[in-house]
Amino acid sequence: MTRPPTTHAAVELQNLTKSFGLAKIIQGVDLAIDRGERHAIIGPNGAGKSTLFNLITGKYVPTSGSVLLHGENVSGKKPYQINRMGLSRSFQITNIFPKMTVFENIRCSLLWTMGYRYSFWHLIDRQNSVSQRAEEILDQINMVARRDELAGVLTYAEQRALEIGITIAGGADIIMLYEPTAGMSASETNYMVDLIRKVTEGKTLIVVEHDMGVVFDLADRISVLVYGEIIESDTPQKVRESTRVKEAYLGSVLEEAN
Amino acid sequence: MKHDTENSTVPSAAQPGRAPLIAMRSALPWIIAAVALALMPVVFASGSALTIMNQMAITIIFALAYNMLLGQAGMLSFGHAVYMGLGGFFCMHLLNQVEYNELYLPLPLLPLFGGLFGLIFAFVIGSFSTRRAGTVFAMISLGVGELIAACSIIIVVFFGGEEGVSGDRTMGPTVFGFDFASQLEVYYLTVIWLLLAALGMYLFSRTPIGRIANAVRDNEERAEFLGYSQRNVRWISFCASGFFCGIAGALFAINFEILTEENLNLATSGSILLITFLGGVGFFLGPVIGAVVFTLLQTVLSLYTELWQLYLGILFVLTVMFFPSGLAGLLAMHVRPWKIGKLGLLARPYVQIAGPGLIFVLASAAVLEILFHARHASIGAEQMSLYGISFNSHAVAPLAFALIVAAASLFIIARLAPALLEAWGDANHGDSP
Amino acid sequence: MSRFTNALMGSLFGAGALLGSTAASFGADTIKVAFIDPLSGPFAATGTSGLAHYRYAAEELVNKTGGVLGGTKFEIVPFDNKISAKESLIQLKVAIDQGIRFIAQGNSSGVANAITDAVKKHNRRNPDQRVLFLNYSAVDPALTNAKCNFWHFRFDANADIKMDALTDVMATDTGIKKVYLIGQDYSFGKAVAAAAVRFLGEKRPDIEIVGNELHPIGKVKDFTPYARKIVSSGADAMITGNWGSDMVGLGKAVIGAGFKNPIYTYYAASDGITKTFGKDGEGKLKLVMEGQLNPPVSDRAAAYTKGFKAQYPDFDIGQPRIANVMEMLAKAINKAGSATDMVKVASALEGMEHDSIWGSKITMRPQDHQAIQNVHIMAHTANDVTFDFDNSGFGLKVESTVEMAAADSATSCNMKRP
Amino acid sequence: MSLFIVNILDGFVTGLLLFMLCSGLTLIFSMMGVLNFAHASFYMLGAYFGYQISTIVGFWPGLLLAPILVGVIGAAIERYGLRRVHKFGHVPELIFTFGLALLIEEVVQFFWGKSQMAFEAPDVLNFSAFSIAGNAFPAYKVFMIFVAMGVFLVLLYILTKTRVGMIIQAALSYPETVQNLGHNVPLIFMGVFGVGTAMAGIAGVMAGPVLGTFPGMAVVLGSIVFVTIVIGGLGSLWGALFASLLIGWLQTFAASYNVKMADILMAFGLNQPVDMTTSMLRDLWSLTLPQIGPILPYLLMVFVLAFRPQGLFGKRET
Repeated sequence: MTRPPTTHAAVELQNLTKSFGLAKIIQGVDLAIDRGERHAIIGPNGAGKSTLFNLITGKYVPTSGSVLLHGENVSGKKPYQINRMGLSRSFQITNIFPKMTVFENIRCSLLWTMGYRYSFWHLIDRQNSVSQRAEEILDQINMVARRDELAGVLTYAEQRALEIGITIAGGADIIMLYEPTAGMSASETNYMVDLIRKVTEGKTLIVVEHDMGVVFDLADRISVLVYGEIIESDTPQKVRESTRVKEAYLGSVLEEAN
Repeated sequence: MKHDTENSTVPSAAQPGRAPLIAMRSALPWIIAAVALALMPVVFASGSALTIMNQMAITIIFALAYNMLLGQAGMLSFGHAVYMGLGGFFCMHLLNQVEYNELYLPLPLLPLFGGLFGLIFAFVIGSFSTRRAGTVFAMISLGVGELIAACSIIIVVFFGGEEGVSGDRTMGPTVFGFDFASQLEVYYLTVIWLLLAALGMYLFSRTPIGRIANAVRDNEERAEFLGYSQRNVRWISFCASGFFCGIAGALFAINFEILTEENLNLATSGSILLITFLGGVGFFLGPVIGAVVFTLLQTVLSLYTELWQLYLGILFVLTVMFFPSGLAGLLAMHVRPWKIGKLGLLARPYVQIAGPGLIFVLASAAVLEILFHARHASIGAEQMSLYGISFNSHAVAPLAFALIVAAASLFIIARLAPALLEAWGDANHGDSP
Repeated sequence: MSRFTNALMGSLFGAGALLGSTAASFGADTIKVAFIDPLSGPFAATGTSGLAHYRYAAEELVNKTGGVLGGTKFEIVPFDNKISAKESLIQLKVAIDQGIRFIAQGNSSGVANAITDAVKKHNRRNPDQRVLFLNYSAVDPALTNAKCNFWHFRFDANADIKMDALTDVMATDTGIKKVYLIGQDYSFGKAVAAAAVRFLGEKRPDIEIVGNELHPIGKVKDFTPYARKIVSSGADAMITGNWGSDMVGLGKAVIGAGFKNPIYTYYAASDGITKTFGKDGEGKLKLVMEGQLNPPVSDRAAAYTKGFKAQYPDFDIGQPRIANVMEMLAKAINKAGSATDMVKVASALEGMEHDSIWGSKITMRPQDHQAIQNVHIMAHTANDVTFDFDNSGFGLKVESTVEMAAADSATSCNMKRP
Repeated sequence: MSLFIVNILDGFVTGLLLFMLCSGLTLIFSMMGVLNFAHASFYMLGAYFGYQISTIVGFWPGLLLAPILVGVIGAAIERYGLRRVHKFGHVPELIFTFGLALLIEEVVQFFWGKSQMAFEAPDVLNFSAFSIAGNAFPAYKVFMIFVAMGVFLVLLYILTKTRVGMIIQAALSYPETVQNLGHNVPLIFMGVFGVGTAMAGIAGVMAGPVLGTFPGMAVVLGSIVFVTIVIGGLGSLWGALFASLLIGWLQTFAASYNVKMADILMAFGLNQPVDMTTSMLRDLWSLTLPQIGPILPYLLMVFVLAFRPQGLFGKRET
């Protein structure tokens, strides 16, 4: 699913704010993410990363400001409407269909964009194009062997990989991942980073991540969110060197990492 | 628990060409069912057996339609009788139009109209009730159910008050010489519609919307981020369910030639929930098993004991507690041992435990029957007979005997249970061939 | 309960085998009467006590006096219809399959409507296995008017006849100036109200009907608001056709709210109701009913009632007409010389005159198959009550009698005879 | 006017009785997240136990013992039944309580038969406390008001002043976190279920003599209790109180004032059809307020849920 080339950024946030009661969690964020860019959002706990993520994906409605996808304002749209505009996301807590097989999980995620929508006049097993596409994605995420297992019985790392598969299956050109490697061992993390790089080839990727290794490995640009504001948004190298970032957040993290 | 076992039999996409509409392997059960249903009247020829089988067929359609909500889409409705009932009432009025106003409508087509009426009502009510799942949906369904049941008493013009609306199915044009006066002709009409409706519902579960309904049931938030409006998915499932409920209602109208308030009330809505759950919500065949067992209990067991509802209640509560996947789930548990060829391991412990088990059930029932008789029988009618034995229900000995037998058989069951569990473990252990 | 074993075995082999075994478990050479009424659920109390009376009446009045057709005995076969029209029709089919040709039912006019309709269709479609419908309690006037048919016989006085009799008595009470009507919102409740308005208007145009309302059947939790209206209306009497828990709820609320005047009812007795009212109902509750229990009309009636109470101490003869059903059916079968040719039996029953054990003459009116008999106004009291209800010391005592009530009333029945 | 005052009082009694049921149900729902379909069945058990005890030792011991007995049974059902089903999820839980309601009705019929029980108010209270324009107000109803208020105050005290109450209140607001605090949550669950059902038991003993003690009493009241707490807002005690009183008055006034649809339609300038027997709209023309009184709560619920799914006072959506 490719969109006609536009001059607009893939995702653009304009003076976005979000308050819960009196607490102002996001306090005016401006950010533009270009098409095809791999963008990481980092920041300390409680900085508002998940809130920002949920604002972009339509789970929360902004208090003020707006979210633009390909130049179109999506504030207040339902999650499914935003998805139909070409944005797909993963979740903080593994979010799959546990009582269906791996294959079904993938196939369900294909249906909308392959045009089946609410069809009750197609028999799903006869739609070979869907099945073929699902098999291809299974292959991409290296889960052909687990094809007929119930998703609920997979290992944690497998479920995370399946979730990536579900997220990219619909062919969205903006992929948003939330902590895709959380809770994984070093080797699993490496595997996951390679997988993400492979399946998001040529797409816009927005990833929220704790693991600085992953972030600096994967991202073209990094935005640092502290107390609901973006204090820096630049290439990994620049962010690493930024004094503001060091003071606010990264210093301690980087020192630990060294 | 709700894993649809059908899911794993999806033909591989690697197969060349388009898969046939229904693969031969999956068509076989349908053909067997059709042949069996066609031959049933040869075995059970009496009018009442036909009536009971018709009743079963109608209940099966209704339960399958209900399971499109509960099992397939995860929506718990406490007022689903409304859609079957309204479909039936409309069909009854259509029948009366045929009789009095010479409307040309062959009887075999009536269920189609019943389905449409059910669909229309489900569309209207679903427009606001399916916005949310869970408790909110359950409560709205309860409220709407109560409202329409109450309306059926108030709006006499349409619902006929507590007498209901009756008609005569034989007044329409004859179809190939059949006027549907005989119970046998009605049986075949009902059974053909049963097969059509069941096939329709089965195929629906294998369409994109059917699969997405499962997805919304399991994880509505995730489904939204796949591009689907959870509300629309529920609404469509609800309408489809309403359509098949309407067919069941039309068949009810044809069979009983009367529709009353009880076709709409909460007791009917409750019993379809009971039937579906008893059979097993996670399996396509679950509601079928539930409907057959329930109809037998209701029409047959009630001939023999006043306590049938007590037994039914106990059975239901035990099912919810110990076998939440229902009777079909119980059967499905044996699929794996069967597939890996170890079902034989279970035969011995099953046979061993069957005797004490049966004795325990009979003795427990005896305790209840004796207590009930002792408490409610009239003086002078202290004699009761149970299992062909006559005795005085007010004496201590029979009750004590029944209690001792029950306790003893329970003790034996407890002794045998570890062996059964061990065999069960063995039978499930091992690789699939 | 030996049938219970059959049930368990039967459910293993399926319905057909089972139904076969039930049929076999009954004796072959009796005349069976199917008793289709609620034996479980909320209305089971009335059903089970009716069944007890049927069994007693068949034994005492028919079998012990030599049976019919030279020695064949009656047998009552119970079928639980759970007061549902659908279940009734299923049980009707089961009964017919077992070879039963006489169907007795009484509780709920809705069910009676369903059965009379089904019997009519069945007899038309199956002329070789016709059945008779002996309606002993369902009193919706329509059953012997617009919906009448040749196979239906009603042994109870219908709602109009009872109201005719009741208003005859009320008309003589000059103290009554204002009457309040209240009933359940369905065909029977409406029929009672309409009849009351009509007859009071004819007989006592000066009586003001200060309230005429219907409440939802079986849905009212608390009748207090209704009771307040009734008390506030200043009514000198109230009339209600309520039955079951609606009768108890309404009566208790009205008495509790301070109503001191007579409450004329159709069904405020027996099945726990008499006991529940107890002394609160004394001097207030009146019942319109056929079948005089107190004072006993004859030694035979007294012995019959006493015998019943000895055998079924927890039940009452709440529906005395059951005795008439059994006696008149036996007579009709003897007269017809057949228990299988329903046209003959029905013709014998049509127009039959009978002296009831309860002291009344009974005529089965040929135009509409409605039994015409004496109707009594009875009082709920503890004085002079030989046979009480619910073993409570309270019972019904006849206060006044309307002989052969409504014998010449009109009927819209247009009977089609085979 | 006097009728109006009487109706206010009657509606108040009905509302308080409803509240005794609803408060227990709300407590249970708040703690365990399960709508107890069988709640009215415990109310019925209370009435039958009260009756049975009253035939042996009198009404007053019954008022005390019956609720305790009901509470113990409730706790046992939670411990051995509900807890087992809990792990399967909310829908099976709801279905379990639904099955329980059926079973309890059967068990009651097994022991007490199907007739109405002659459960009487104690003689001490069998007099008319006062009367307004000929309408007697029984002393028993005055007593009911006091008992209901007493129960409410005790509940309020427990919830706001005791440790257990604090935990329950915390569970009302933060259902997940309490489980992590190391409290014996299963025990609290069992206790709350026991207390909740015991309150239904009190309501049963109180209502049995007035509203009748018969096997259908749970069904008659059952869904109304549900409707009430849904309208009030699941999990909100104040919502339950408000909705109980609202429905108490709604039903009392609806039954009491004979508003006719014909009058309303004519006020809008419509003409009543001359021949009512053939008019398709005859049922609409003959409609009266008392006829539809009992279904008003359902109508209200459907409206509330369609427009405000969390109920009038509820904070969390279900």
